[in-house]
Amino acid sequence: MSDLSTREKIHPGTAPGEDIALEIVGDGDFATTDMTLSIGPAHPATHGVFRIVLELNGERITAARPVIGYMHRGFEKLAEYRDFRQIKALVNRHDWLSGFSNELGVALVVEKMLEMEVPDRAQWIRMLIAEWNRVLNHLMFVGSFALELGAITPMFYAFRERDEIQYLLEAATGGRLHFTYNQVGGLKLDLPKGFLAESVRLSKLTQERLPDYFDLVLGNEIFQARTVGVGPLPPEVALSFGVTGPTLQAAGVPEDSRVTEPYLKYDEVDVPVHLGENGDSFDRFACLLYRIQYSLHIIDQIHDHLPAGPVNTKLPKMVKAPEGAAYQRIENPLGQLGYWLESDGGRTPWRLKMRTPSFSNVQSIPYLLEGMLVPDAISVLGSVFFVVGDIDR
Amino acid sequence: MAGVLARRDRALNPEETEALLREHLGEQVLGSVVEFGTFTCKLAPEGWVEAARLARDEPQLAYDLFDSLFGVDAREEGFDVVAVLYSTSTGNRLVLRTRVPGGRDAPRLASITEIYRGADWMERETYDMFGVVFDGHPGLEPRILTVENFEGWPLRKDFHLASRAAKPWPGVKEPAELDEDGNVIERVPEIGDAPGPYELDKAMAAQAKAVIEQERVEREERERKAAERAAKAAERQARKEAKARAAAEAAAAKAAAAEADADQQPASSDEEDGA
Amino acid sequence: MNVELTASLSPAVFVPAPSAFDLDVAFGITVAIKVAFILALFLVVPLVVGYMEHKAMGRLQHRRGPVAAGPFGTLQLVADGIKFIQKEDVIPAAADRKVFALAPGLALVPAILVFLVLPFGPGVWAVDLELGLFYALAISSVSVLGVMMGGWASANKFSLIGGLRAGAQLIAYELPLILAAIAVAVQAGTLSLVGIVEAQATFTLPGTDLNLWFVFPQILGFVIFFLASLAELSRPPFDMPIADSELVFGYMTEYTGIKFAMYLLTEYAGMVSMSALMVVLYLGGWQLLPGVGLPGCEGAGGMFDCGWLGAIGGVVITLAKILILTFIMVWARVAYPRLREDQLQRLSWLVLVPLSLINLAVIAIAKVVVF
Amino acid sequence: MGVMDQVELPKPVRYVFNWGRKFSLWCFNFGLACCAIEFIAASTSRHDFIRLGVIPFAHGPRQADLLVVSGTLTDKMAPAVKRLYEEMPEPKYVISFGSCANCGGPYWDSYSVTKGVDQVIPVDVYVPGCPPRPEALLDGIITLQHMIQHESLPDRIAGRRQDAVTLGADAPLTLEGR
Repeated sequence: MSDLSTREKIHPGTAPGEDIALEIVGDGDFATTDMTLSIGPAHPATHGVFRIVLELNGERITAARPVIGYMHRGFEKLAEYRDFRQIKALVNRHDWLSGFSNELGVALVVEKMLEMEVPDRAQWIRMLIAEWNRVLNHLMFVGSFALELGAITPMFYAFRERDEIQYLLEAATGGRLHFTYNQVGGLKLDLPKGFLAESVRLSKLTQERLPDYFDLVLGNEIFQARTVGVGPLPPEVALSFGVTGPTLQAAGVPEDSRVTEPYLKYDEVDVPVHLGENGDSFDRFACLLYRIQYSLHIIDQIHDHLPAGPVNTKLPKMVKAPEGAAYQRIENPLGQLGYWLESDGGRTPWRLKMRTPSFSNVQSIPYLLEGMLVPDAISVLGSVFFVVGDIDR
Repeated sequence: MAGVLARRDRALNPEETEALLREHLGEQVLGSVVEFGTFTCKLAPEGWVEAARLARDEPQLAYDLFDSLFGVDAREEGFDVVAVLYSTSTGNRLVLRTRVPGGRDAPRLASITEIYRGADWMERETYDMFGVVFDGHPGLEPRILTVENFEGWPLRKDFHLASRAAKPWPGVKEPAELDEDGNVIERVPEIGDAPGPYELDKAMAAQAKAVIEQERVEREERERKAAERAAKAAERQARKEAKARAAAEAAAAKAAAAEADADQQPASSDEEDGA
Repeated sequence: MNVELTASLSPAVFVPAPSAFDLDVAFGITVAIKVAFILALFLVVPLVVGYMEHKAMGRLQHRRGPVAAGPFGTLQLVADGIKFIQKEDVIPAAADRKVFALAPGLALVPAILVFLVLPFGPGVWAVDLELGLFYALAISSVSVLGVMMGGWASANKFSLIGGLRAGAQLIAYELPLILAAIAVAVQAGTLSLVGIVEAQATFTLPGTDLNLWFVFPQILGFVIFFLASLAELSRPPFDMPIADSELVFGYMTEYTGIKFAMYLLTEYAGMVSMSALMVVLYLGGWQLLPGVGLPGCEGAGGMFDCGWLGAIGGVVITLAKILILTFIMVWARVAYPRLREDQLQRLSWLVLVPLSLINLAVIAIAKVVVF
Repeated sequence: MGVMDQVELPKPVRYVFNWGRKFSLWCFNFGLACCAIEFIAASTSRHDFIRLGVIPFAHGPRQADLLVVSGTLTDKMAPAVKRLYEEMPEPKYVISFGSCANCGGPYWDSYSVTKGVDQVIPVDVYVPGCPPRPEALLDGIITLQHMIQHESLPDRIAGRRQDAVTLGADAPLTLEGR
């Protein structure tokens, strides 16, 4: 940040043989020295350890180069050293805001390979917790995006709800972030007494408070001025990058695994999807907010449908996936999570590839940033929702 | 949403997809398999780029969503590279798989970054993890995930974890550890057999819902009563006003009558004047 | 009317209103008392405002704010001060050492000097300058020089951008600020801040006995002045120079310990002095309500020539108004995201400057025709 | 600084100075992974460590007194943490928050994870858990404040990491024991 060479660059007069002369290049623009600004890996805007190197002309970005890997913990290698029960305690940590969905993916792919029938009640409860997890995740992003735009209060509001929901999920699973509630073939435990009543109450409470966010953030004039038309992502570019989740839905592509490739019991409930028009920061954020609302809508339906019965099946003495490869895709809060599980018939996977949504979403950032102002970069970085652990794994 | 699902009727099934690919690629399609619901097409490395291009551009295939690309260790024979593609219009998934030429020593494959933008980082990651070099890629270095000066290719099976070599598993049991007699230690499946406190749960949820419903009913009742009161008040007011108006009218009429009586003469005289 | 007009335009000799500190003792002692008074104000009021900000933000965000340091957390900022004294003074290797060290002082001193002319109550001011308003606005805009120097000297890119943004912001918002203030001077017919308070105490709606503060005829000017002063102080939603999500801490990024504390103090003192200016210019100074005088006061509008009781009452009222205004600033911080730099410039040049010109024109015409 | 790390201050002055440091812990959140979320939870409405004078408004390391390393430290990140710590002015404190920051946690056998932040920088308080609850962080902060109140600055500078506390292991989870 403060080495001498950069100083010479930013103080043109101090470098030997350099004049402070501005060259006029048509249309009254000045030719200025380009400057390289390295944001991160520990910068407030990057929520986590994500680094992005910007080439600047004035405050305009001419090129952006994300540098990732600061949170690379080698999940895919570690998974090869753990058996199928231990993996779920590992994978729920890569996207630390959607622990339940992550472990759900592993459970589903192993069940798929074992061709196992999971009890109905377990599937419905999985859906319930997954949707609550989605609400938790999105609330976090509502707060952090507003924080990046300079509004501090939505974060506190979002955590007010988050805390309540975390207490609810803790009652069932024993965890606040990493639930480890799934098992191959079902769930660890049944729901505790009173869970449903509390869930009903909380769903209503959150729905009542949701308009606060719509007013405080989405309806705010300054918020709109900062986000409308900023960083539009055309649908064909988004698909080519493999962008999914709210970022893709904002571009107007109706792609949501819960609808187009239903897993669990999503084909038995009504899953609305909000679509944006321009794919700009505003649309991305609006999609996120509507996803909260629709998740609560799904939760309400689950309350009505939850059947009785066992929540897990009796497992063989040792879980061994048969030889072969399977792919399971689920709709994680941030986009599509895919697990490619390849097994050689042993007790640990031969290869577990995690196709994480953030990795693909973040790839589109250089495309979005080119030609933008630095403050817009913040708006884009905040609205292409990502979790650093989900990028780097 | 319904529109998307409707378009799926035109989607090709695995056999038709393979036939279509064979038609264009000929011998480079080595075979295909449907495993656990996923259609995998095995390709010769020479047909790798062309297959990806077909998958994207052929209108009947239209695999527009680039899902992922990664490597798999194929033991002595080197490495496989797998690409997962998805079509948002047909809802189909296609897995392309090829064995990278060059064995374990110098694996090289053509890059598909020209076709799918998302392949850029995926190929960098595959290079970082397996050491597979992609020809035509804009820049595999610096290593994307590991430290710049990292030595070795972590996801190859011959890369061993140093910590594990130095220290045994710190947990109580190794993954699926055996007991003294050589039997697998059995997990006690006691939870799944019980149906769970479902009825109580359901009752409590119903109660919670009833409370919410009750509140709603009460609120509506209050609102209705308030509206009724308001309506009654309005009615009273209206009646009062009507009475007042009637009284005023009566008074006015009386006054008018009196006035008329008084003005009878001048008025008629006016008329006479007008006439 | 013609007679009055010429009378008001005739050159009059300005007689400064006497300060309560102008005692009948040696000149040196009077000066010492005044300096002590200003320093006391400068050190205490910003602390109170800072504490209020902590607590108000806490309450608005469902928190409690500091509670552990002192009773109800009142000593939080004192603890901060003690801590800042002890911190290591880091100067980056590439920094321009002299400028780097000088910059926070240069930002701080003008912030003190503004307090010289601010009237806080009947007789409670250090000096009543004929050009008081001009002086206050001029000196308060010097602070930005310290900010720009700090940004430049840190040899840090974030600092540099922050410093330049602060400079650009000052240029953009000084204009509407001064244009709004000029309208007040036009209506009051004086640039002396005490004179402006007196003019408000005696200003009545033409044709009636209704006493009015300048905020009522000049509500537009007040809003412009408020927004522009928020921008000058780089308070949210106009805090681009220190936008944390973009520029880490802007021009303050490299500052530590006591130098950083000086910048912080400058910010809070700026909030106080700008609010005090607003109170003087628009909100009737130490008048409780329009038309209500202080106890024991005999001067114009029941606001001057008071006993000590009236003086204390006046100071309390002024400080209360300042706290209310600073609370609104905190409220804006809690409620709004920040604008973008170009949107900020557009707001100034395309909205506030034309509006303040209209305001000035209307007031000038009204002054001649109506008042 | 300067003199203060050389000379032992008289007791009343030291008390006041320690008190000032204790209640003004401007905190730089070095949010690395999952624990960062629990850190944020500790700063918001329900747990609210601003009550204790821990102000999370230090956006850069230069203004910070307390570095909370929350999350997994990787080999790629370690130089940045080291540099960040060095950018902070003395006196500075470090809380290692979560198992990963303490010792590598669930990634103990990974090829890219540093086995504990204390291999890079000195740590004052270790808070265990994966991730620890926000209450655990509050406990860690109070432990640290207790240490600050009773410390001597010259001694601290001289022998920095001798008296690190691990919550639950070295100190009982009540204030009386400390």
